[in-house]
Amino acid sequence: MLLEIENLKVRYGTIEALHGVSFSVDTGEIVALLGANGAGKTTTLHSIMRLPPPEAPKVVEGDIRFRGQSILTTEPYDVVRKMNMNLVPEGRHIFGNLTVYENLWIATTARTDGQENIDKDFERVFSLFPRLAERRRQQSESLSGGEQQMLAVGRALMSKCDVILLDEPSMGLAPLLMYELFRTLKQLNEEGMTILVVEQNARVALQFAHRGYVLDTGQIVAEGPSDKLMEDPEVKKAYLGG
Amino acid sequence: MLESIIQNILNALQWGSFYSLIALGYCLVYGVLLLINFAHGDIFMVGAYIAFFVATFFLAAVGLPGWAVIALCVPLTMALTALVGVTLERVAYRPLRRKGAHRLYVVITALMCGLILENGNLALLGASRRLFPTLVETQVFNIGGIAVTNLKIAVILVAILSFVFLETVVSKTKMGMAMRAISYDKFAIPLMGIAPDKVVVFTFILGSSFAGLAGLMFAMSYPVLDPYMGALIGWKAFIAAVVGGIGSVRGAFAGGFLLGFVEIMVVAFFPSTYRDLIAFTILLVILTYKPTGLFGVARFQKI
Amino acid sequence: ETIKIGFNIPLTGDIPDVGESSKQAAEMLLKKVNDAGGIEVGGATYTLQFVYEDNESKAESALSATRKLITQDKVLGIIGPQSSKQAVPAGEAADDLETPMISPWSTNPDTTLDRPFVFRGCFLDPFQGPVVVNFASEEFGATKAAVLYDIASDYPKGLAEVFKAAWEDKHGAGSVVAFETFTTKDVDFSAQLTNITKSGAEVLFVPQYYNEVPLIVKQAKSLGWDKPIIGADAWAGGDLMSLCGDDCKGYFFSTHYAAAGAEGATKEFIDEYTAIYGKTPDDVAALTWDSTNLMLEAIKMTGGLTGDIDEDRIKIKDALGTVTDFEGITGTMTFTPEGDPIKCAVVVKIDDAGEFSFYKQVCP
Amino acid sequence: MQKFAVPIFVGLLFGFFVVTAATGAMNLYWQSVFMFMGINIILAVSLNIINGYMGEFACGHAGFMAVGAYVSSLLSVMLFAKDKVFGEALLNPDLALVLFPVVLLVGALVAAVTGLIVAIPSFKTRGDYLAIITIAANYIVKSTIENIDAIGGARGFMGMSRVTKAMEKTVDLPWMTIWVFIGTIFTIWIVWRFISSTYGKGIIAICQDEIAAEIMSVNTNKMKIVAFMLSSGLAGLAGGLFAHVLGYVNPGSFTILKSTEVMVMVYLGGMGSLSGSVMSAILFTLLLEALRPLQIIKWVVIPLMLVLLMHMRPEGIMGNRELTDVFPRLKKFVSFKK
Amino acid sequence: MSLLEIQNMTQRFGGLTAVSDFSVRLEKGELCGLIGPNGAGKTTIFNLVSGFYTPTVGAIEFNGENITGKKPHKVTGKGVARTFQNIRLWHDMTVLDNIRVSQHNHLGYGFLDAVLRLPRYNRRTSEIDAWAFEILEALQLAQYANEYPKNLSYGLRRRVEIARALSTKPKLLLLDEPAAGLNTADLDGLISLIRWIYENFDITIWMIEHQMQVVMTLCQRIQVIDFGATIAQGTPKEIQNNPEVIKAYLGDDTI
Ligand SMILES: Nc1ncnc2c1ncn2[C@@H]1O[C@H](COP(=O)(O)OP(=O)(O)OP(=O)(O)O)[C@@H](O)[C@H]1O
Ligand SMILES: Nc1ncnc2c1ncn2[C@@H]1O[C@H](COP(=O)(O)OP(=O)(O)OP(=O)(O)O)[C@@H](O)[C@H]1O
Ligand SMILES: CC(C)C[C@H](N)C(=O)O
Ligand SMILES: [Mg+2]
Ligand SMILES: [Mg+2]
Repeated sequence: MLLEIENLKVRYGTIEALHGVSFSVDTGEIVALLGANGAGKTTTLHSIMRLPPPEAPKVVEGDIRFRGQSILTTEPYDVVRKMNMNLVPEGRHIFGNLTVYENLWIATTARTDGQENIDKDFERVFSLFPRLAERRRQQSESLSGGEQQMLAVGRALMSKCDVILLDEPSMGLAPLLMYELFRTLKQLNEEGMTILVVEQNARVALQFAHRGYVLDTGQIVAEGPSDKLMEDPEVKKAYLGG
Repeated sequence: MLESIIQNILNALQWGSFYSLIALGYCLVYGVLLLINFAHGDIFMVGAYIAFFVATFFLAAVGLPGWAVIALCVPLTMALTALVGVTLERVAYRPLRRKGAHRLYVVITALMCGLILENGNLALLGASRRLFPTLVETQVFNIGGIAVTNLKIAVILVAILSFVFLETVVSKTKMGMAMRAISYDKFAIPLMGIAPDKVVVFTFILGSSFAGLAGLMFAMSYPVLDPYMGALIGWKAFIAAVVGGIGSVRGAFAGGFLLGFVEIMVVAFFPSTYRDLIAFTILLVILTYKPTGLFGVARFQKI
Repeated sequence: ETIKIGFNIPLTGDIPDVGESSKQAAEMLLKKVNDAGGIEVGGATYTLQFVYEDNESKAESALSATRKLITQDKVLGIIGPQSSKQAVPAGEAADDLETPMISPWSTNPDTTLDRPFVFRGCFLDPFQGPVVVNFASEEFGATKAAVLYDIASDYPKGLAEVFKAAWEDKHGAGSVVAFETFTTKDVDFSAQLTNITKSGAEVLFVPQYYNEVPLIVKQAKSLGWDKPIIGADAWAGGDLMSLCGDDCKGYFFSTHYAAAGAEGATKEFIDEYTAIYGKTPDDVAALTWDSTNLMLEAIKMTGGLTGDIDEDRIKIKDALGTVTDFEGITGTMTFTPEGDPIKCAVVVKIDDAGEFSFYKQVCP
Repeated sequence: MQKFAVPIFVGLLFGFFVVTAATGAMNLYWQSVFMFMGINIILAVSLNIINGYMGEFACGHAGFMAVGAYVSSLLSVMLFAKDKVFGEALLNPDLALVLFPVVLLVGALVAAVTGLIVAIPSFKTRGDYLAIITIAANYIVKSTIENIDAIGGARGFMGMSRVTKAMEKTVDLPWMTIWVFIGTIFTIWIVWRFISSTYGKGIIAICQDEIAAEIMSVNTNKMKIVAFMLSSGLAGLAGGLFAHVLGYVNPGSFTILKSTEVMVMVYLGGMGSLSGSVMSAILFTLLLEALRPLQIIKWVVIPLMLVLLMHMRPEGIMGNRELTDVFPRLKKFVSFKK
Repeated sequence: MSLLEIQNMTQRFGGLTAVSDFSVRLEKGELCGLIGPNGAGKTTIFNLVSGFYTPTVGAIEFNGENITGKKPHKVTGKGVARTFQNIRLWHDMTVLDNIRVSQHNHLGYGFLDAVLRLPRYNRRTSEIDAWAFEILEALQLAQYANEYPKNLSYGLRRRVEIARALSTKPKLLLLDEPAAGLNTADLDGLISLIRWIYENFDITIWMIEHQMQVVMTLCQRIQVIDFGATIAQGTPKEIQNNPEVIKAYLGDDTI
């Protein structure tokens, strides 16, 4: 197993947000994490990325293993550098005071695999999101909501990453772009990238993913291959809107 | 008349250099943490004292010649002052940030640290002031009634070089970019594979070491040191930094010289008591019409 | 039975070693008196008790210190503050609360003006000013003078104005060719000094506190000023030379006494002081010593304390008013109705050894 | 009964101060400590309007204090006392007692108007840039006073003690203690009422999201003017009291350092907490007095204590809560939030 | 006379034209949609209408009155309320206070009333509270009245924001991506909420949305823009089958 989350319990101060969540992601998989608002999806991703306080939730029990070894004590930037894992955070978190290009460039800080690969990735990102290419000199702050979302994804792709966690990547994207994005991700997956995606639009997510987990108020309430979940009446009712 | 104008331009350049040097430090730290490091003026003071001890040590105890002492003073002072700055960050500011305190609480902590440095120094070294030893004989070149000293020139050069150096660091290097990025969104910095604390520490090293340098130059030009020497000039340098456009190295540099010029020129041609009145009125007007300072970019609101 | 005297002195702030010297002198006197079994007033003997309040060399603090000494420590009388900056406001409080106060070193007239309860142990600036003027004119044959002073402080401002007036009716209007000001805590005087050097003045008068003088002198030189600089009593702080180094040597200033070459009681005091504290007493030490003795003298003169503090304070005030020919180590004193002693001033030269050596004495 | 709990409490407190002070059971020194305490409370509470509730970072409070101090001092000396500058008193000193509040209010009013120096730039200028404007304002006020030689310039202005004496001559009571007490209660009362009204909450909205506030129908500019004028007006009131308690003012007492002192009190108490400001003002004043004997060390110890305190409570003593939130029982007597 | 009328409005930011020559006309009681690719200029149009920007060119007429360049709070006072693309509630104020404060335009009392608690103040306060609760009840938020928005789930926050907008008694309600960040199940809830509001208030609604499900079920009329200019408008059906719209916006939904 590439990534194993075992009986994870985390807290924000005194509030427990996750009460023993367990799931796993294997190399080359696309796994979807579904759930209502406030279920704990973002919390889960943040815990995996080991984000520092104050944002980060505190893991009080359980374990997170990457290639079999626990990463509970790993610093977030090492998760990126050493595990080659990265996150497209909820709410974008782009660097508004840098230009589009700088945002992408700074993401390559951790990379050691030589300029030409970096250039290749620039190519890829710009062909995926032509709008970013047009706006490479614009202060990213003034981008529209969707444009910022593209930038956030693009930035993750620029950083060295084999495992990508996406927190609601389609948020605020126009349909065309949303499908476009998922197709690209699919393609990246075929090139060997492992993907863990949190998505509100369950229908799309399940079309996209191989397997899925359903999270509810800090617990896994259902799991299985996408098509199975699609059929599951409970899930249907609660997350696919009848 | 013309003579005294030129003379005063020189004076202003020297005086402005100090504002600029200190303002640069302010603006670096602010640029990264949005922390108005009110202790900066006092770090500058500490720098001056460190320079004092280093200098007297090498002069008296070791007995080196003046130029050698300077050669040693510059790096040592900068290093030691940087140490002080970093220590402050580690023991006082970082824990607060970790607790997610409102940034103004860190600002207030900085204020308090400033007081601790000032009065701690007073309590430790006693009240009487210190005379900074003369390292190089000040030579007064008298060119057509205009007095220029080797020191004046040195000070101005140092200020300009420091600016060029810092400007390149901030705008050209990845570290510099990380410094700008972190001020906007520190949450996403680790995701770039960058250790936020490294960036912060680096910033404090830069800022404080240049405060140290300023301290040394200041001690050489105004050789009477007292624990409160940093407070007032610190405040003014901060104001200069903001008027220049806080967070912008260019702005800090320009702001420093602007303030220096205004102050000197006012004193030269009006009663000296009008200095603050006029200087601050000008600054107030500038900020009212350019709400983000001379070089500051308007952080516009996307809604 | 004890007698409490309060000291309102700058132990911290801008001129801390003025506070230090004052305290040392006081401590020395305290020890002397109490070892001799205390002081004897109208038959009863009392042990002395001194209360030191720090006025941080700030006007407000000086005021609250005065109030505290009077209302809480219930002292009979107050010595200090030293500098006019604090003595002027503090005098008001002491007078309001009807407690005798002697400022050893405040030379500004306002300190004692219309204040029956306030006295001083030194001469006044209206006297000191002309002394300096005459000296400068005769010594250097100067006719054009420049002044650089701190406008935010009573002493420099007062003295500078006196000097200007005196100089101009000696050498005619406009003979003070540069009258430049700065504000407390300034460190850069280049603009003012530029004007001064360009003004063609032959002598520069700097009525500043000793801690501010060195910077002024050094900058003046680096701006090409090579003519004499002359000062006043505020130069006579302990630190002047250690801060000014060689730059101040050869300059003159007017002051209250000169340690070098003193004899008699003065010499005894100096030796004793030097023996204890390992440094020659500066003006403020000597003046504090005198003022404290004055206070004790007055207490003695009351011929017995009633124990009702308010009454005693008034008695002491009245006694002080009647002091005549008091033999102090800084000269003999007799109080004018205003509460100001008539004393001589000395002009000292800073010799090449860095000593303040007696140059000449000027008496009213 | 419960409805009157607060008035009764205040009344008792008032009685206590007046009686002890009048009988001399509380000596002048302690009186002055309590007076400074009251003044600090006024300053902290009034600055909290801007730095706490409106979330700006104003560092020039002392400037407005200075305006109030000078205006009211000049006025009262001119009217009720013989003075070097103004000569004979214009009115019968016996009137001092009656007219003193008016004098104070005039001072406060002028200070409030001065507040516009900051209020108007604040339309466009925000955050740390505004901070500078406030500092500049502080310097400008101070330096203006320094340049008016007629009123003593940098060396300060005296004579208010004659006015207070006059009051005491008319009716023998510790008047300054009384005025400070009234001023303090007045300030707390007015600020609390302002802040707890929907009208006043407009500035809290500005603090939390100015754009949303403007778009969701808050006239931000107007509210800013109101807030700044109220804040600086009260600072002026504090100044007036300060001047008369001390009997002496000089521009040197209204520097940035004074301003920062007030800021410290506000943040120590907690941004946007009235009771916090009051408590920290009290704490701060007592600390300052208690540690007097330490002399210079005091200025190392106090900041050190404050730093530690902030590390223990990174939101200040009260955070943005009020006593009533901490001890819900109090809700019976006062309601803060509604 | 139509409620909102915009004629040939253009908005430039530096070199970039966010909205170019845009015109629209909303009749009283309509429920219209505004869609378009990311960065097409939708939000900018809303910002222009609500007075946050003043158009570089063109005029905005609301209810027969020219409101171009009026300050936002004035515009709101005239009866235009909006929600934001990413929620902008006052997070440290109770839900109730959020609603109260947005009454600022018609508080009907001033500083002195507030401080002296004059009768006018008391009367108005109780009126405001009554209205606030009416709104909260209507949107089933009453039980959260004293909660802080920051502690509410995303869906509820959206609801509160809509409530806040409604509380200003608007004639025109602008919704900027109300469905963003809601999960599929909640969409039905949102749809019925908006419909309910539309039916129960005398109000006109104009919304930006990327969730076709929402737009297509609710809107009577949809306008599609790209690069700030209108590329199509019509009924949901027309739009769905408009090749240009599909090309520029809808795309094909195979993954
Ligand atoms: N910083 C925080 N402090 C306290 N509680 C938090 C914090 N962040 C999240 N929570 C709580 O933890 C729970 C899970 O939040 P989380 O953001 O993980 O949910 P989510 O599934 O991501 O919801 P959404 O779909 O809206 O993003 C929620 O109840 C939320 O209120
Ligand atoms: N203040 C500004 N300065 C510069 N450019 C801006 C500004 N505001 C918006 N833009 C640009 O104008 C265009 C339109 O932005 P807008 O936010 O209206 O897009 P949108 O239609 O809302 O897109 P989305 O559906 O992604 O929210 C974008 O390309 C954006 O980059
Ligand atoms: C030097 C000072 C302490 C004394 C000086 N004569 C004054 O009146 O201020
Ligand atoms: Mg989430
Ligand atoms: Mg938008």
